[in-house]
Amino acid sequence: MVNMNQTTNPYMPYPVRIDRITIENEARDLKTFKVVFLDPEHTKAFHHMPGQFAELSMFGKGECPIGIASSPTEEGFLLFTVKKTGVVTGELHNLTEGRVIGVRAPLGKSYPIDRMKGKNVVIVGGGFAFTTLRALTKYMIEAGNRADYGEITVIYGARSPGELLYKEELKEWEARDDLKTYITVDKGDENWKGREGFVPAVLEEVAPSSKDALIAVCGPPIMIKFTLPVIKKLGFAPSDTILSLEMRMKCGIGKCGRCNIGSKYVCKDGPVFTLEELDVLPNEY
Amino acid sequence: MTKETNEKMSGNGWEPRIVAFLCNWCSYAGADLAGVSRIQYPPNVRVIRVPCSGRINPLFIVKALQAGADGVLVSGCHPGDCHYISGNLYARRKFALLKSLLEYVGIEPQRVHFSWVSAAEGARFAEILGKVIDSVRSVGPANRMIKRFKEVA
Amino acid sequence: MLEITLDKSKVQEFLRLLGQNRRLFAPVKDRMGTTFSEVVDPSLVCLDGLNTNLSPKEVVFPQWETLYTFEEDQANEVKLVAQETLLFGARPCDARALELLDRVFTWERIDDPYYLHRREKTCVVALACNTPGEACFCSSVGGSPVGEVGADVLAFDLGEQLYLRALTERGEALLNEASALTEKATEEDKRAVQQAAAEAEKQLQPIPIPKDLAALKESFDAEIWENLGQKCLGCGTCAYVCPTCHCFDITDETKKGVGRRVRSWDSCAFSLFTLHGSGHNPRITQAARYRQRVLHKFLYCPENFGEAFCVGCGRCITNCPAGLDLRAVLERLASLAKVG
Amino acid sequence: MNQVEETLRQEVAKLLEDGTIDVFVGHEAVSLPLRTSPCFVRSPKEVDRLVWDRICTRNLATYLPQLFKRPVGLKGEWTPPKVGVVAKGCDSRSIVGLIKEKQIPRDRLFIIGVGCEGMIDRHSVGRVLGVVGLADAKVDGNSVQVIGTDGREKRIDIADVLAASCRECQHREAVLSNLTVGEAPSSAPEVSHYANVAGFELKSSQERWEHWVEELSRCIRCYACRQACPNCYCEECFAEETAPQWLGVTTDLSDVFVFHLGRAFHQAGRCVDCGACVAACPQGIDLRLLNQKINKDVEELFEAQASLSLEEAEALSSFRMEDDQSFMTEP
Repeated sequence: MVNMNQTTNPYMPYPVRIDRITIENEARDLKTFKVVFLDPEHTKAFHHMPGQFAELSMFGKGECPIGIASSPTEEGFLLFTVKKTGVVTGELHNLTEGRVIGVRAPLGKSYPIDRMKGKNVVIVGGGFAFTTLRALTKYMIEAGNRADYGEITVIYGARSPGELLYKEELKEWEARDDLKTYITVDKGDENWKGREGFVPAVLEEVAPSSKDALIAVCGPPIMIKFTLPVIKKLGFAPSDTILSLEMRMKCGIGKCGRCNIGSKYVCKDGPVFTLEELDVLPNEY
Repeated sequence: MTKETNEKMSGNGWEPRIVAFLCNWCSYAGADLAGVSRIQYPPNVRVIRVPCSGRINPLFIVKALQAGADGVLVSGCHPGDCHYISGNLYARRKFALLKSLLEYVGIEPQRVHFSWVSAAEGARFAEILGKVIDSVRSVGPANRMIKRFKEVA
Repeated sequence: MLEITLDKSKVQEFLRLLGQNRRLFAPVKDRMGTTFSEVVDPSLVCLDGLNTNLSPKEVVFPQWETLYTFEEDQANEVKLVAQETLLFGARPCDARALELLDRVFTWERIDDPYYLHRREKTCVVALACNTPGEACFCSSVGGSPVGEVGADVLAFDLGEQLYLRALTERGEALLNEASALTEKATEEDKRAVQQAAAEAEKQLQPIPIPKDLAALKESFDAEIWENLGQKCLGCGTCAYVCPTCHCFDITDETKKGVGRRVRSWDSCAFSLFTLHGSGHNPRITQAARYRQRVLHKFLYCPENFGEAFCVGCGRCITNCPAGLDLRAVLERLASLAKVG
Repeated sequence: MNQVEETLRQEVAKLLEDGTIDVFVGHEAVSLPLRTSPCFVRSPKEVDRLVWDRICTRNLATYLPQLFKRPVGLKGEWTPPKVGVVAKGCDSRSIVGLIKEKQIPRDRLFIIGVGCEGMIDRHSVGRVLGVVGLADAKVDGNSVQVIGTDGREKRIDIADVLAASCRECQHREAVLSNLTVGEAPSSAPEVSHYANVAGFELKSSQERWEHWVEELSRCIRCYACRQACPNCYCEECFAEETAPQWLGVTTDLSDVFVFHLGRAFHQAGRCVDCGACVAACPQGIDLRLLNQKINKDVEELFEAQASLSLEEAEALSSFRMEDDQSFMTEP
């Protein structure tokens, strides 16, 4: 029996095969990779929770930390949505279906699923940082889990309609009556019939109640900057405001000393933090 | 002597590997002419076409040696013939210093060559290449500054 | 525990004997004073220097090592087999540093196999200091010139002979291997050791160390970082000579699909250390990077491990090409805390 | 206090007072003997921090470009400061180079030139002491009184512990300055120029290779040489580029070679032999032996020395039709 959460050598990746590649946007620099473990034992043993991340490994190029976009309820595969930015992600984008890469996962802490139970949950996402929020939403709306949570509100925005991730799935979500979904774009095009406006403005307009509720936010720094005051205004306590951070990482297991913010390491103490936790850390992220 | 060198030296199997950086306008055309004129020249060379000899970053040459090239040839337009007027003349200064520096740190001078070959000089290209190969052959397989991956057999 | 003496004329023989079935690392003369080196000929060992130019952390945490190799899509584990190793003549500060490194590489029950497989095979014979070196301040950061932490054996230079005290079972077993060369320590020897220890400790002038973590946190926005950052050149010297700095990089090296993933020392002083793929850099100024190094040692590590990650060896001070003196920085931080 | 130091402080105080400069870059004493640190003086009250002695080895030009960079995060208008700096011959040549390479603006610089008889090399003092550390030292005329950590005292002739580049120095006065302080240095170079290189060239190829293998095996890739060098101001060094990745980041000897060859070559025609790289190296690697080879070739082949004037083009940004090409195959 392989215990994936306590491997003998935490630096060794597991081999996975790229099963399907979905191009998410017109610029073709956002792709979702569906991967499956080569070893069925690994598939069986793998357990993660929404919010955790993986180090994706391209031999000869390096590793990069990517949030796991699939929910643990989606069994047998993992999803990673990756923006092409550097050497490693560039190489990944060059790969075709069927190719084998390495994965070290699950790493880091998840969203506080247990604390969310019995509560209303607000999810606020921007751009391609929506990945682990997708995992969280997917997890909560799963038939077996939905009853554990109160009202679920999803607010998701992107620069343009083409930049929205998971377009088909968003349509399904919008059609559900057990989920309030608000999709917005900064600027629409001629075919866009949906909402226009920035995420913070939409959040203010929707004004979900902060009573018995937690709010999870992930997006580009500029969105976070303007969203936090709205969250505060809506009355969410810092301890109920959940953020997921990005940081340059190497080892992913709290050894290499690269991703610390003060005494916290984003790789092992995060990437998910409450605003309360972040408030006492130096402003260095 | 390393295993690799041993293998290369054993018998008559070893053939020098030469990396040639050729400028697009003169020397590459010269090499091409040698080809179309059916002038025989040795197959030991891997040609990299560059816009101008002035484009050649000295690190290209150092890297070729690090990657295991037994010799490097750089060739551009004759002085006065540069497509960009003076790229080869700036390059000449760099190459003079680089050749001297490499020799100084113990890279055999027989490995690194610079030449001028025009688009019309197919025969000259073949002749120079022959000389370069003879020169590299005289010092045997390269074994200094090559990056080796010990753990990888 | 076992206490013995070894006549100095027999040190070479002692090391030769113990080095028969181990790798031996000890200080040897170097153009920079002394340095740790793997020693085949014990006659080269030099115990007269104080701190070696580079710390002995390389013995357990080498500057670079291969994590694993790969061919195309296939990763191949590297067999982790370390030889028994004797680290002889490390000063107490360096021995203590190993104990601090142990904490990082076993932190939160995630064991680092590369570090541990060497560390577990390393027996440390520390050599107590009779006099302080040019920038020593071990006693101010919780250490001692005669400290025992991290060592298996503590040795004292008593002039004509070495006195060696086993501190662990491994240390005792080591000393027993060479029992033919050693004498049991006499009461007189032990008194001499006590006197030497007292003398050594007395010679070290204490320096002010900022210990109030809340006040240190406040210093984050203090002006001094700006001034220090202006002087700091942004090289990795301080981190690389430091016995407790442990940050590393992981990079791939490859040739025609075959290659290795390696880890190598890295430094928070480098401007690229925290540069994101997006171009964002949370520590964009040298001031922020210098602050990170100091606060990591004196604030974040105390918060995470209960102790500052500085053993007071002074190497970063003697080697800093910008002439930055950590002691002066600590003094200023301590005074800020008082004022604050 | 020596005369130069006193005059320097007075002049700097005046310059700060009358607003000629906003900040002055000089040397200040630190706790360790025979060492200095760069010092940024912003008010006349602080000028007493400035020192001038035989220990001001550092090349201050390295510290200038950062002062002319817009502060991170600053919004709105920004005028670069007016900067004063004290310059030995080598500092001034580096400053000339930086001005020509557009890293610092001449019109915002006030250079105080000081004649230099050569600076003490701390590594050389260390070598005199052997395995013992340096507890204290005092410069006294042409000698230095040192006390080792073993308590022993020694008097060392400064001539015996001069930085190697100072021994060969041909430009002991600033080549560009707004003001000079002190008298012109009297002594001529005591070692003939490029003596080290000329000697090394006589060795066989094998010997030279072995020398560099041994020397570069010492390198720990800390980049102190690069960071201390006034010429190394690239935002991203080739050594750290990832696309393309020129070399690995480890101390694999081959990569160390590529790094040092690449760095030396980036200095070709620009190196002023200030010795900053050698002084900075924590492992005592004689990097001058590499740089000086190029300098020697530049001088012999192109009759040029780096950064002697603002007007002249540097060796590698110019050419002559009749440049030597005897090194070529079938020229």
